[in-house]
Formats: sequence, C-alpha cells, structure tokens
Amino acid sequence: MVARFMSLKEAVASCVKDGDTISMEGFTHLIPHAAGHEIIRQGIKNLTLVRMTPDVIYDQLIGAGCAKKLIFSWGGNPGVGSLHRLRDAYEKSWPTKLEIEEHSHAAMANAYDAGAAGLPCAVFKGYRGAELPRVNPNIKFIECPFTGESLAAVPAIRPDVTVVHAQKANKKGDVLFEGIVGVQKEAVLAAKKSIITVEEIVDDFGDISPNAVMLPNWAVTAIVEVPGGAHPSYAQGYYKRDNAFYKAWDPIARDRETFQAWLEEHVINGGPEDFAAKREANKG
Amino acid sequence: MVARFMSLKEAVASCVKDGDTISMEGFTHLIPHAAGHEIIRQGIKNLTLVRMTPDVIYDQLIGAGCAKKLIFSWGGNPGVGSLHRLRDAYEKSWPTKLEIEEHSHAAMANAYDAGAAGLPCAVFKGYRGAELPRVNPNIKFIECPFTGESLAAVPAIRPDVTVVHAQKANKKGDVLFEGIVGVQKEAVLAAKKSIITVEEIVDDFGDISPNAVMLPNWAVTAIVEVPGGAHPSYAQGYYKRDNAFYKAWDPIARDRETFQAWLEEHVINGGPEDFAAKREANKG
Amino acid sequence: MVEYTPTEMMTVSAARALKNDDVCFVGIGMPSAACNLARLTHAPDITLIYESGTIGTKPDVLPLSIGDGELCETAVNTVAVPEMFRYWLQGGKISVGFLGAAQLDKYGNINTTVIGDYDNPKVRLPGGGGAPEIATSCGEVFLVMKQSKRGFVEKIDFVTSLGHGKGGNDRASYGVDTKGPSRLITDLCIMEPHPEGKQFVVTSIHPGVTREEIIENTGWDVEFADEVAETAIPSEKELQVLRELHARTAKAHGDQQ
Amino acid sequence: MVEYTPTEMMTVSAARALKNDDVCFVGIGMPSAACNLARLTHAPDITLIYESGTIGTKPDVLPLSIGDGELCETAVNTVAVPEMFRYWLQGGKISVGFLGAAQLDKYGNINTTVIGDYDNPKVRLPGGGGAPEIATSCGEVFLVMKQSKRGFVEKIDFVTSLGHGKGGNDRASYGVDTKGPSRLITDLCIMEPHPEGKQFVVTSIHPGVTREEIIENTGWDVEFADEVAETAIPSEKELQVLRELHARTAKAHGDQQ
Repeated sequence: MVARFMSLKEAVASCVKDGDTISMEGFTHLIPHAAGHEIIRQGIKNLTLVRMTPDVIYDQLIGAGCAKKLIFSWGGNPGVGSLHRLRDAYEKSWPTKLEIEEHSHAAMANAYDAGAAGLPCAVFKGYRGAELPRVNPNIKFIECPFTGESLAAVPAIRPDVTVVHAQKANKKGDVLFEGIVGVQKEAVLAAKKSIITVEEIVDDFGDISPNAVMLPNWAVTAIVEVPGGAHPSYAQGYYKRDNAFYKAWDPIARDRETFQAWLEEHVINGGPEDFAAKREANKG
Repeated sequence: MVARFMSLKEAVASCVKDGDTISMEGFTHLIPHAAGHEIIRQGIKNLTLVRMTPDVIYDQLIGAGCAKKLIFSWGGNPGVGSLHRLRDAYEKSWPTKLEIEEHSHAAMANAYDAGAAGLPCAVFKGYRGAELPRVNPNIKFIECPFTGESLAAVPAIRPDVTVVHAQKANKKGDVLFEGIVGVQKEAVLAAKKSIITVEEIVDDFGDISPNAVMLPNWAVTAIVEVPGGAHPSYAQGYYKRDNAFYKAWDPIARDRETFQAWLEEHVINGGPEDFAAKREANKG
Repeated sequence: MVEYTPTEMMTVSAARALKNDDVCFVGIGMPSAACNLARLTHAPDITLIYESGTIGTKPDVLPLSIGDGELCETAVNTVAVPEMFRYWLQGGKISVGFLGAAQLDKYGNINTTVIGDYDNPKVRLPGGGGAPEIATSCGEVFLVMKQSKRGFVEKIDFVTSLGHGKGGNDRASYGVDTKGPSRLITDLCIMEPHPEGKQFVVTSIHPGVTREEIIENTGWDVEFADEVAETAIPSEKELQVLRELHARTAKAHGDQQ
Repeated sequence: MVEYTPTEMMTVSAARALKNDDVCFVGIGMPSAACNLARLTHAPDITLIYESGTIGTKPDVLPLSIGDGELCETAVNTVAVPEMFRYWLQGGKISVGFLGAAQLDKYGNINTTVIGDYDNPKVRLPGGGGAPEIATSCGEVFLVMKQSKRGFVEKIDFVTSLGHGKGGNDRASYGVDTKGPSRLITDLCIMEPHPEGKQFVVTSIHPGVTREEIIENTGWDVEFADEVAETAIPSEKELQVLRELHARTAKAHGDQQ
C-alpha cells in the first residue's frame, strides 16, 4: 500500500467523502490551504473537521458549508482576532449549523498521540479545576491504579482522512517535515487515509539526519506536489508566512457577501496552480 | 540549574548515592560503560538498576555487588547468550541477593515515556494473554472510560539518576544524540538528576536539523567528556560496536574468579581515560 | 524625565518579574513582548518556550502567531507539539507560565472561552488553547492584563484555567501541586496573592496611578497590602529595547501591529 | 543436485513466507536471516523494522545485536524506542512479526522467559523483550524454530507471548483482533493453524523428511493436513544469497557466528 503520486483533484476525490471526519493539521507552519480549497471546490459536505487551531483554513471550509462539526482547542485568527465564518456558523447557523466539541491543546495533542499509538483514549494530567469537562462529555477522569491520582481522559483522534503539507517527498514517496512539525506525523499515523501536499518532489533527501521527522511511503496514501500549497501559512526553507493576508482575512470574512465573492474568485475559479505565485511573492 | 561540566569521578560522587534507583540506558548504541565502571569504583551499593536490556554493563554492576534489584525487559548478552553474573546473583545470591521486576519492552518504553511526561503510570495495549501480570504486581489493567477496552498499566519510571552517553555536547551544555536514540531522552527527562558522558565537547553543533534529538543544558545535571565512553557499545560517527568483546565477555563472566580478576584489572585499577584507546581500536 | 505609556509600564513590570534562569512558557501578545524584553535586558539566558514546540527561542522580532518561522530558526531545538505538551509542560520542566485573559477573578482563575453562557454565548472567544494545562503544570504563573471593570470581575463566566480556585487551599484540592498565579501585572499596578486567602492584593502601584483608579477599574473589592511599593519607572534602556523590538516587529510584519 | 542443510531449508522457507509489500518486525537470529534473505531475493521492497527504532533498514550484513550501527546507517528513518513501540507497533502499522522461541505449544503460544517455575527456574531465559506485544499487535505472526521434543511441548512453562491461547476463538477473548501465528516454519516442515481449532497442522514437509521424524521431534500429537505438500527445495539463487550473507556477516563480526 505504498503512497501514490497524484493530482490534488484526484487525491481529494479518491480519499475524502461526505460525512468523513477529517483532520487538516499544521501548527501555524505548513497548513494545507491548497488542499482545503480543493475540498471546497469538490463540494464535500457534512465533514467533522478536527484541528487544534481552526484558523483561516477552517474559517474558509466552514464558510463554504463543508462542515457539520468542529473539534478544536483554540479558534482564532492568530494575532488578528476572531474567525468570523466560524462564529457566524456556530452562532447563526450560516450557511449551516455548526456543532462544536471543545478541548484544550494538551488534550488534542494527547488525543492525536493516542490515535497514532492505536489507543482508544489518551490519559493525561489535564483539565484540573477547569470547566470544559462540565460542557464536554468527551472529557472523563480515571484513577491511576497505582497512586489513585485522578487523570483526565479523552477519546483518541482517529480521522478518516488526515491532510497535511510537508516540504519534500522523495521519488519513493517518503515524506520529510522540518521546522515546526506540530502534530502532523501523529495526525497522519492516526488516520485511515492521508493526503500529503509537498513543496517539491526530489530524487532523494541527500544528507539528512537519520532521526529526521519522516513518514515512510507505506504510511501515506496520496502525495501531491503543490508548490506554495501552504500559503498564507508558510513552508520553512521555501517561503514566509504571509502575515498581511491573515490581517486582510479579517475584513473579508467579517461579511458574508465579501466572503462569498472572495471564495468565488479565489477558490471556485482557482486551482492548486495559483499557489506557486504566492510562494514566489512570499520568498525571502 | 544549567548543566555543569565535571569529571566522571565528581559527577558520580555528586549525583549517585547508595540505595538510589538508577537508569543507565542506550539501546545497544551509546551505552554508558565508562560511567558504569566509575559507579563500581566508588563502591556504591543497594542500587535499583533500571534498564530495558541489562546486557554487559549491568552484568558488571551486578557482579561487582552494586545492585539489590533489577527492573528490566530482556536480560541477555545480545547475539551471544546469558548474562552469567546476573544469573549467579538471581539464582545463587552471589555476591548479593538480586531481586527482579520483569516487564516487556513495550511496557518499559511506555513507562519511560510516562516518566518523562510527568504521569504516575503508563497506559498501553500490552500483556494481552501474557503471563507476566501473574507474577509482577506492578502490572495492572484499567478500562478505557469511552470504549470499555481493557488496557495495561505500569508505574512510570522516575529514576533518581539517569546516566546516558551521547555523541556531543556544545560549550553551553546542550546535548546531541544521533542514530539509534533508544529511550535516552525520555530516561533523562524522567529522572531527578542526570549524568551525560559524551564523545566530545564542541564549540557549537554547526548545521544540524532544528528537529535534532537534543537535550537543552537546563534539562541535564552533569556533563562529562569521556571519549570512547560507550565501549564495547558504540557511538555512531566515532567507533563501531566491539562485537568481539561481547563474545569475549561470555567466558569472562561465566566464572566468578575470572570475572573478579577482570574487574580488578579493568575497572578497579582502570579509569575513564582507558576508553579513548578503545575508541581508536574500534574505528572504521 | 522619561515618558512612557501605561502599556509600556505594564510590559516592563512583567519583564522584570522574570529571572535569568527561568524556563518560561510564553503566550502570544503581551506575554511575548514581556518575555522577549526580559531576554534582551536583564535575563539574557532565559529559556523561552512557545507551544508550537520551539525551545530556547530568541526571536529578533515578535511573532504574530505562536508558530512563526522566526521562532524555530532561532531556537535551540524544535520538538513536535505532543512532545511539548507531554514531556516539557506536563513533565514539569517549565518554571513560569505567562498568561493573559479576557476575564479574571481575584483568585486568578481565568476565562478565555466565552462571555455569557457556554451554549449561548454573548461573545465566543478563541478558547483555552494551551492555557488550562499551562495554568496547572508550570511552577508558577504570571498574569498580565490591562485593568478594567469588564475584565477584572467578581465572578468569571467560565473557568477556562484554574488559578487559586475558591482561594485558600482550594487549588491543591484538584490535585495540583504547583504555585499557580503568583503575580498579576496590569497597566496600573502589581498584585500578589494573599499568603493564606490567595485573593490578589495590590503590592506595588505604578507611578502616577491612584488607589481610586485601581478601585474604579476592578470588579472586586480591591485589597491593598500594608506596605504598598511604588513601581520603579521604566529605565531608558528598558524603553529603548522595547520600542526597538516593536519597531522591528512592525517593519517585519509589513504594517502596524 | 543442490546441497543444503536443514537450517538453510528452514531459513529459505521462512523467507518465502514474506511478501514484497510486507512491513516486518524482525527479531534477532533466525528471523533476521530469513527477512534479509527475502529482501535480497523476491521481496526487494519489503520494509524491515527492528525494535531499536530502525525503519526500512537494509543491512548488508546481519546484525549481532538488535541495534547495530549498520541497521541505522541503511534505514529510511530511525525513531526513538518509545515511538517504535507506541506509534508503529501498537499503532497497528506492522503486517508481520517474526518470532523465535525457547518453548512453543501447538497453539503457537511461546515461552522465552523461564524453563521451570518462574520464581525458582531451572533455566532463566532472557525474557520477553518485544515479543509479548509483537505477538498481539502485528497483523500476523510467523514463528521460526528448530523442531525438537524439548522445544515443541504439550504445555509451555510460561506464556511469555500469546499465540492462539487455548485454541478456537480464545485469542479474541483477550481483546486481540490480529491474526496471531499463521505459520510455523521449522527445519523439518511448515505448519499452519487449523481454521477452527487453531492447533498447528503440518501442511508442507521439507524434501527428504519423514512424517516419523516430525512426530519424534514434537511433544504434542502431530496433525497432518489432508493434502500435505512437499516444500520446494532451496534454489541455487536462494542458497547463494544466504551463504554470501552469512559469509559477509562472519567477516564483519571478526569471527564465526
């Protein structure tokens, strides 16, 4: 079951279906925006979206009507403010009702770890004295069988599909992450299927550490070369975070019509090839 | 509490005391043999020795009478055979009685991970249908609060002192591991104090990956430069495993007198400086 | 006479609370400015950790997000996010957590989740992020926040992260053995928890601020210590370093922060 | 006519059981020889994983230990041991686990812990190591072991690692949903579990071996399948590659293995 190289269209069409639980990760760095656009273009609906920080990428998917539920731990546009599409869906059910399941970062990070590790739940020292357990039935407490200490437990995250962006794949389909690696490796290993967009496909990785953060080809489903595919997020070694876009997103998303016009122009009438220009524009 | 550079004698004298629980790790690679010899020379007793694979290094410590208890998951001389000093202590209480607590590798690896993570216990899918839980009261089972699935639990490993060997420290006292990194990082993070012997102290690490396997200086207690300090184990990039020594160990350890003569000559009358020659002899 | 803004006074006071050997878990915004100011002045060896996994980072400009490339490029090491939360935060390796809040009570319990009811909120805030476990796993917690009646309330709408709970030894009743909020730095003053009751007590007032201003901007009955100090004004060096940091940041982010 | 030893026949048979797309967790000794023989003959793309953390390793010589430098130097990636056991083994990423044993029963339960009583053993063996969880977490398990009455026993002294338990569906009663031992390769024959009872049944006999020899060297009542095949003899290529591998290994380790 070695990874197959394919187009983004083919990857999304063959891996993601209505009603799936999908995780698109990247902790500020390497967020798979191009793949998010493709999911919107293919009109996939009723997704349960999982992501620690549902920032602009999920604001777009939610505003486009792809999601029925969001599992998250921090929902904002980092350093800018609110996610207006997320709030509009949650507070006013536009364009559709959005259910939320809220956790802390520690809970989500542990839940991905547990998912990768094949466990049904994650056990950690969390939520002590916090109020989320009152409103989220997916937070429980168990006792350490040796010390009697109370420990939090949350269900493992096991997405149907995980979508992430990485710097490189080699010709065999092994994938290399570098820099802020977030929970990407865990999210891929926790999922039934995975789509990895990459900045480039190289012959081989050259002289890298034996302990580099990698996924071997048999642990990945689909690989797609999408230069700039993380924009407005960034890919270390390739291009910088487009902070101006994150700020510009605020007024775009604040208003339903402005958002829809943006979506029409940049997503519906766009394609993965548009991202290469964004990469060029944010170099250096 | 930044790491201090010191001599091996000073490091062991200031960190390790009678009755401590100590972990000396290194999964075949980077086993801290020079530090083991120093512990023997300082006559430290009643240690609880923790190690996944108590191979030759613990055979020496046990034979020298340093240990009262061994926590382990595989006790042999890899590819060669039995650990005769371990068996003599366990079966015939020579030179002192040795108590054992036995686990599987998965349990120990998870217990180190839990120790590093500040948890009182590790929870994992282990020991299913296996008989160790019958003879080891430190193996229990808990239920997943979401699925009801039975999961194994073992106490976290929290050593008083962890001793490991690494390739390099820089002048600030940050430590770099490369290659087969085993459970060393976890064992250090799980311990109250740590001693790291290194092949060399360099000005800086140069062009390494941001994701290299490292310990920052404030996470380490003592650093000692001991070239060749892992012999007869190996340090990738410096020297190879001395397989011939592992084979030669079998007849040395088989007999109490031969062992004692070896101990007198190579440990009691030896010192960390002897290891540099071993490094030279096993290059290439 | 040096001129400075209340926000600058707050940032400088927050920076001063940090020691050279601290290992500090840094939130974005005001905590990030204070921590980097400390690093660029009296605490050059301080270890700054961001939840994106960057350990010992030394950013030349303040990050807009918690995971800007600058953080990784200048770090001693960058680890995966599960490792950050498991080995480093939960593992008890962090001496100080630096947090802000939308709402705060006198025991240092904080709310960054919702204003109003959880299911039908007046304002839906971003949520807890790292805070619930930063608040309990770090050796101690510094809070930094502009003072106002809206933010400093008698009862917060939602306990995102535990402070001293209901006061006294309540925090320990949750099985938490860390110190919790040990300092609250505002644009008006510095408060510290009462040794027994654990409610915040004003221990230092910034120059030019009156007790009445503090009382007017606080939703609970303000307590003052028997001896209240006057906070030392920002030094020229502190202000210069802070302003240069902000100027570099604005330039790097392509516009005003 | 090609000449070969029973051990070579066993190793070649074990190697043949592996497929090109298998991800195989390899034990030291016989499993290591078989897996690398498969890689050097019909399964060039097989992924070999050793518990030391080396993923996709392609050693030119057989390692003496589970963590020889050769394994890391030729691997696609090397991960920490906790990650290996948590994400890769327990995470269900491994298709085949390859194990040997000191004692084995007809349901493929294995003992590598003690001969005799646990607390007062006749022989203290090295212990389980990775085996208890390899046996339950891999998609299926191949066992490879020289046949003898001492090793192939009616009742093993200690259940280090679960096979088919008491047979039938007993394995599943432990919450284990993997296949378990699906093949036992010895120097005399190949056995596979009965579809219902799960006891081992001889399905292929190595050339020149008689049924009597198998019965004499087995401590339980041997069952033969209705149709028992004759194992194909080692090909010249298989023998050549295996012998070259052993020769390189002996040379590299500085003496005879």
